Amino acid sequence: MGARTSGIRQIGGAPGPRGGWAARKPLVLAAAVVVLALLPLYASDYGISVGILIFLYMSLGQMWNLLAGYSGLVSLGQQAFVGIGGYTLAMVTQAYHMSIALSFFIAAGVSLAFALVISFPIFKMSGVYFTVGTWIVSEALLVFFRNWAFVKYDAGYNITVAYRISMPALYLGALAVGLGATALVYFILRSRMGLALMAIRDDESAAEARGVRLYRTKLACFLISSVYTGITGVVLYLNITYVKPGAAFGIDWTVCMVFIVVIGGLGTIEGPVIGAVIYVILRQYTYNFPGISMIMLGVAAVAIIMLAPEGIMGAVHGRFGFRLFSTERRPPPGTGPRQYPEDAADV
Amino acid sequence: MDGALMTVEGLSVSYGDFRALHDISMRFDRGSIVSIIGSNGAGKSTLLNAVMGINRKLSGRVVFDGADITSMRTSAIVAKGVTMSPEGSSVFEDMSVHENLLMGAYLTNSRDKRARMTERAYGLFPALREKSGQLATFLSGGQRQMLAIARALMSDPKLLICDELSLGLAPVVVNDIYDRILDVNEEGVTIVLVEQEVKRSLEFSDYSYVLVKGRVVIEGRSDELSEDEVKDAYFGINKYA
Amino acid sequence: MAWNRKKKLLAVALCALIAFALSACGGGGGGEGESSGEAGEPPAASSDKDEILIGFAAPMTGPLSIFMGPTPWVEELCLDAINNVNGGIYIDEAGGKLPIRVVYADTESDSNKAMEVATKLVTENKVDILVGAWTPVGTNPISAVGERYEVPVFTFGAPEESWLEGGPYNWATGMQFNYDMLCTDVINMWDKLDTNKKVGFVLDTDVDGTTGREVYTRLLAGTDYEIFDPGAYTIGTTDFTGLISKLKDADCDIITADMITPDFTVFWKQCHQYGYVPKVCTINKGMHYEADVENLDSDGGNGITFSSLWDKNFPFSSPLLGLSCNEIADKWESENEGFYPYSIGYDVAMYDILYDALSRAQTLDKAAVRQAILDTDIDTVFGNLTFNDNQCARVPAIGTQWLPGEKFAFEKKVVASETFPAIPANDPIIIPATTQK
Amino acid sequence: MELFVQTVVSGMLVGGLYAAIGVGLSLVFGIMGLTNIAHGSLMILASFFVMFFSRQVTGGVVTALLLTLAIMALIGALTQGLLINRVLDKGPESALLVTFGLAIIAQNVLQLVFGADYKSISSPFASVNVIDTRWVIVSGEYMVNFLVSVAMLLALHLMIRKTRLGRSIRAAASNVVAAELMGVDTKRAYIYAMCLAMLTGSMGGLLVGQTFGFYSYSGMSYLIIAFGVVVIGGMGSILGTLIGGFILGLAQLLGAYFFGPGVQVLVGYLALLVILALRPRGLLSNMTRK
Repeated sequence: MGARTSGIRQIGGAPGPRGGWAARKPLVLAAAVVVLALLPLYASDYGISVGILIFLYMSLGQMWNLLAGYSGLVSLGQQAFVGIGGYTLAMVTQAYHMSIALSFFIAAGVSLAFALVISFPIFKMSGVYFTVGTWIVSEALLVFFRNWAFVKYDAGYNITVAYRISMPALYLGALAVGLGATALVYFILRSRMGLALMAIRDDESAAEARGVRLYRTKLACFLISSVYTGITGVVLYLNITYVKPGAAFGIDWTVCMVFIVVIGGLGTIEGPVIGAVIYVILRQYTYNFPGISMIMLGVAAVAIIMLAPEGIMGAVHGRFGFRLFSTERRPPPGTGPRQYPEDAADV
Repeated sequence: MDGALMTVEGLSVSYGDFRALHDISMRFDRGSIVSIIGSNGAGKSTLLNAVMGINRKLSGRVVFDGADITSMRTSAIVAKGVTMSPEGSSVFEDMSVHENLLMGAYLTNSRDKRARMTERAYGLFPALREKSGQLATFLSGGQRQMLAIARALMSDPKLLICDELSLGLAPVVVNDIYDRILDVNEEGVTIVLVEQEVKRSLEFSDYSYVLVKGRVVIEGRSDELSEDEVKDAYFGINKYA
Repeated sequence: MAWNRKKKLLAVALCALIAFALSACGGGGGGEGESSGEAGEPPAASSDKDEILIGFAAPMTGPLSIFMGPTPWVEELCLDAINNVNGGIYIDEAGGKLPIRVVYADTESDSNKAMEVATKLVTENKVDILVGAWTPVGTNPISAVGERYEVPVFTFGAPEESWLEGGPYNWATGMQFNYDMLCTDVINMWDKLDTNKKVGFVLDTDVDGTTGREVYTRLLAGTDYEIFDPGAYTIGTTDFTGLISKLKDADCDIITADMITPDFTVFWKQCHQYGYVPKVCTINKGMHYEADVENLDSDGGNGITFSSLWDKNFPFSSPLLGLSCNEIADKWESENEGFYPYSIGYDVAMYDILYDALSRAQTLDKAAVRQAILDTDIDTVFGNLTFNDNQCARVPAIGTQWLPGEKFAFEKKVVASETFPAIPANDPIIIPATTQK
Repeated sequence: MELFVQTVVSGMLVGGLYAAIGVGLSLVFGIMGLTNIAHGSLMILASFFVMFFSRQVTGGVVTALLLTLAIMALIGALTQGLLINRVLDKGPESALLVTFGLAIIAQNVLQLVFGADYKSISSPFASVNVIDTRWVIVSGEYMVNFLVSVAMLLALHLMIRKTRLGRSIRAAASNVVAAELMGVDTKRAYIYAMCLAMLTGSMGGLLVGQTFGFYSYSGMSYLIIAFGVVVIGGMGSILGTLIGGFILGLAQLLGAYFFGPGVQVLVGYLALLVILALRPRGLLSNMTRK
């Protein structure tokens, strides 16, 4: 049982004595946040715009990771909540001329309600049925929006109020969302729910036998992820300023979430951070090659996964044997072929 | 008994920093029944995976019938005449009993031989003949175990490894199955029993190895080993660890 | 402890990576950035420029890339005229003539990406003029980027109505067509034919569909045309049995569709299979290109009507190239394969307008360039163009029909031009013989 | 009433084609648990091959198809052997990203090579109606699609059920370790399965190319149809896929019949969700990975 119990070790807790990393960690992190928050003072317009993208995609990645990496819910439908966020912003500010702040609350509420409603059918499904089911839900929502008079069908909205938001302000918003998502996942994992998630991740049926309420834990993760993705969607569309069903509910959002999380390292809290940086920088670089930029992205995705099948964090962990926040999902790489878990149990 | 059919020489397996098997050496004589006894986590599965080529990252040597089979592909090892009956839960559930048997003869190209082997399997386990058309998922635990053994025998092996025959089965059923194993052994098939249960293993085998924490701690002729001695080794881990 | 040090190192490295990446991204431009577009800023900042940079955020891949076919050809032609023949454009702060360079970015036919790449063009490439094109997906997000960063934007190829949804604009300008005009052309064509005046709608819920539904309903109200609307269909429908049956039952002689090419191809084939081929089929989106018409099964393209956004019969010429519309189209056909695409007209007009505006502005000051574009009053391949209060220049559209041709399987004939009488409607509109009901 | 009959018939016929699109996906999922996002794009790749070969090389659709089948089987073997087999052990998400990457590469390379315009493969049956009565009209094209699809699915079903190769694939699907112990090379079985999926996908690509036409990026829109069909049928069940195709085709067309053409696609999705909510593992799921 050695490998299994190791998953439930103290998360982020340092084994070292007080006065070491544990004591200084808040300081280091606070300094890092300050450095990042002051970025508009020393970065160019372009740097700021890239920063916005990194932190927003980081948030999407963290939330997808919360599902796939920690709850075992591989969803292809989280773009539904990005779309809900975007359209809430559009309706609140353009159709009803109300404040942007209000759209955050409404987006959160609508996302929560929608996530609750669809959780009834899709939580009956498991594995790939869940995966495909979530995609169908989000495609259905796309078609529904295209046929919904209330949102002007497929016409789309320009979010004109967002033209005049200053980019540093938008950057700070994105920073808050991105770091907020990271912190949220971190605290979830440190809570009792985190312990339950670890147990589920290591052995679902064993966890259930030990009294972990699978359904409730997974549902809670799904709701949190969906609501936060919806809120992220609002900020995303404050940046994009033009919302249209095909783009807002497009599978491209999920492609980018999967890329970020898997490349960064599934089931690690640093993974989406690294993944988002890599994804955004890579995309910005490939934009210099119009026409073949998508091919470059696809080749990069396949190549990276061939070189580091468990993502960057998996590779880092495999080589150096440490993690910043230890929340690994699987027995560390190199403990033998995965399809024979009895090996791990045997040792 | 005329010499070793298979020998394991200095076999070690490591996972990262962790060494799961330490320099294991074993000898399986032609026509004998050898038992490997160990508790959950002693390294039995690791050993079997290494021998059967499922895990090919190992050091040491496995020699079968004069040929070095270390790190061969599983299919090549099976073709040489080593086969393993995994735990009873591993039957192909969505296949009929008959199809399961056919899978056992997957590497046998001769139709005649397949027919002969099928007859032998049904002869050994008449209960399976009655169920031959049924999906394996509807079999009882004992029947599944029988099917797993029958399926393994379909490749006409010289050496049959039986993993945890008694796991989760009622003693009556287990006795029945062990009797069948003796029948198989009578036909000249060398048998390796991998078990947690000490008493029955000693009773049914000619030679025994006791595995604790990836090492062979006791070995000897089964009739010369006392149950208590083995149990001490088995439970009194501190003595050896 | 080594472990702790490693952790700390990793944490710091992570933050450093982000910060470094961000500042590195911005490092390429010369580091002014934050003062984007104060009008009073001395023009000295751009004195070291040696070219005029036009950033074209274009759908180079994806469904909309079909519009981009002639773009490289037109670019070569026009830049040759500007840079080589005319030696560039005089810019005051450079003290001489500067050549124009076009830098492309691929929107991937996606409005989210359009915004990302347009932002990159503005903030990193620091383009002097941002261009966006083709459908609201191409024009609206790019106009928004211009508004946000206060950079002059020129967009084209979208319905005026939907482009204006993103307004009122200050920095963005548009050269757009107008839906009322398109629908009027179509009705003018119907007027010339002998039908039962029953019009079936085959409109989706896209901008074109919803706008078309509204405009047709308004324009046909009070006329003797009778509208039959079976309800909007969804893009990507594979089987149109229900829709076709309803149109057939309603006995519509005329159908007007706004389908994209694949949907229309399937729909029209199924119409033929179900034995419903109306006398008049107007398709205002998917059948602009000869190859698509030729691709239709069993001569189905014969007689299809649509309102064309540019035609070689336009009696205008490009001041920059010194070529008439007819000559431009012929030049295309002699240097490329296939029937000339109408998007040539838009591409040429863009260079006409931007060359004219920059020549008048004589500066790259953003506000001045913006004003120069808005002051445009020139004759282009679309005739005379000026920008109205909404910063939109409206281009003409005329009623056309695909008919079997000599050089190509199908050729586009101008059959109705009441909305722009200056454009001659040389050919009579016909009801193709293949029609059956 | 005529319209209703016509709707049901059309729904069944188009459903048969949907099943042909989905069956390869079902096979690959049932056997190796792979959510193959590249399925649709690879199918469209086959459409392009058939179009290209029939126009440029062979002149006939049949020889072009044979050539395409050979190439697609090779592509299937290479992607499975060189890429997917190597990440399959690392969990479904890595394999998911690889197939995402393949889909993106396939559709963009196609666009680069063949351009962005709409293509189709000409069908000799498009303008012939095999049934033409007051009650119902069936085009030759739909009939051929249906017959080819059903025949292909039945052949595949028999192959999987009755042959040694089929048994080895099922064994690998059911229990990897046990199959290895029987002497089955499971990674090779995966390669065979992917080749089969590519072969059926190529047939789907031909039929889709003739019936609906295609762009380089059409793959994703067919992928969602394929997924829908496969999940309601039950992953890995070939007959289930056929039933799934019928259900989706009927749901779409009846949706349009009762509620108008605008909701045709939406009703299809809702039907999928309702069935999945009631039968979360599909209607017939008899070859499912543990």
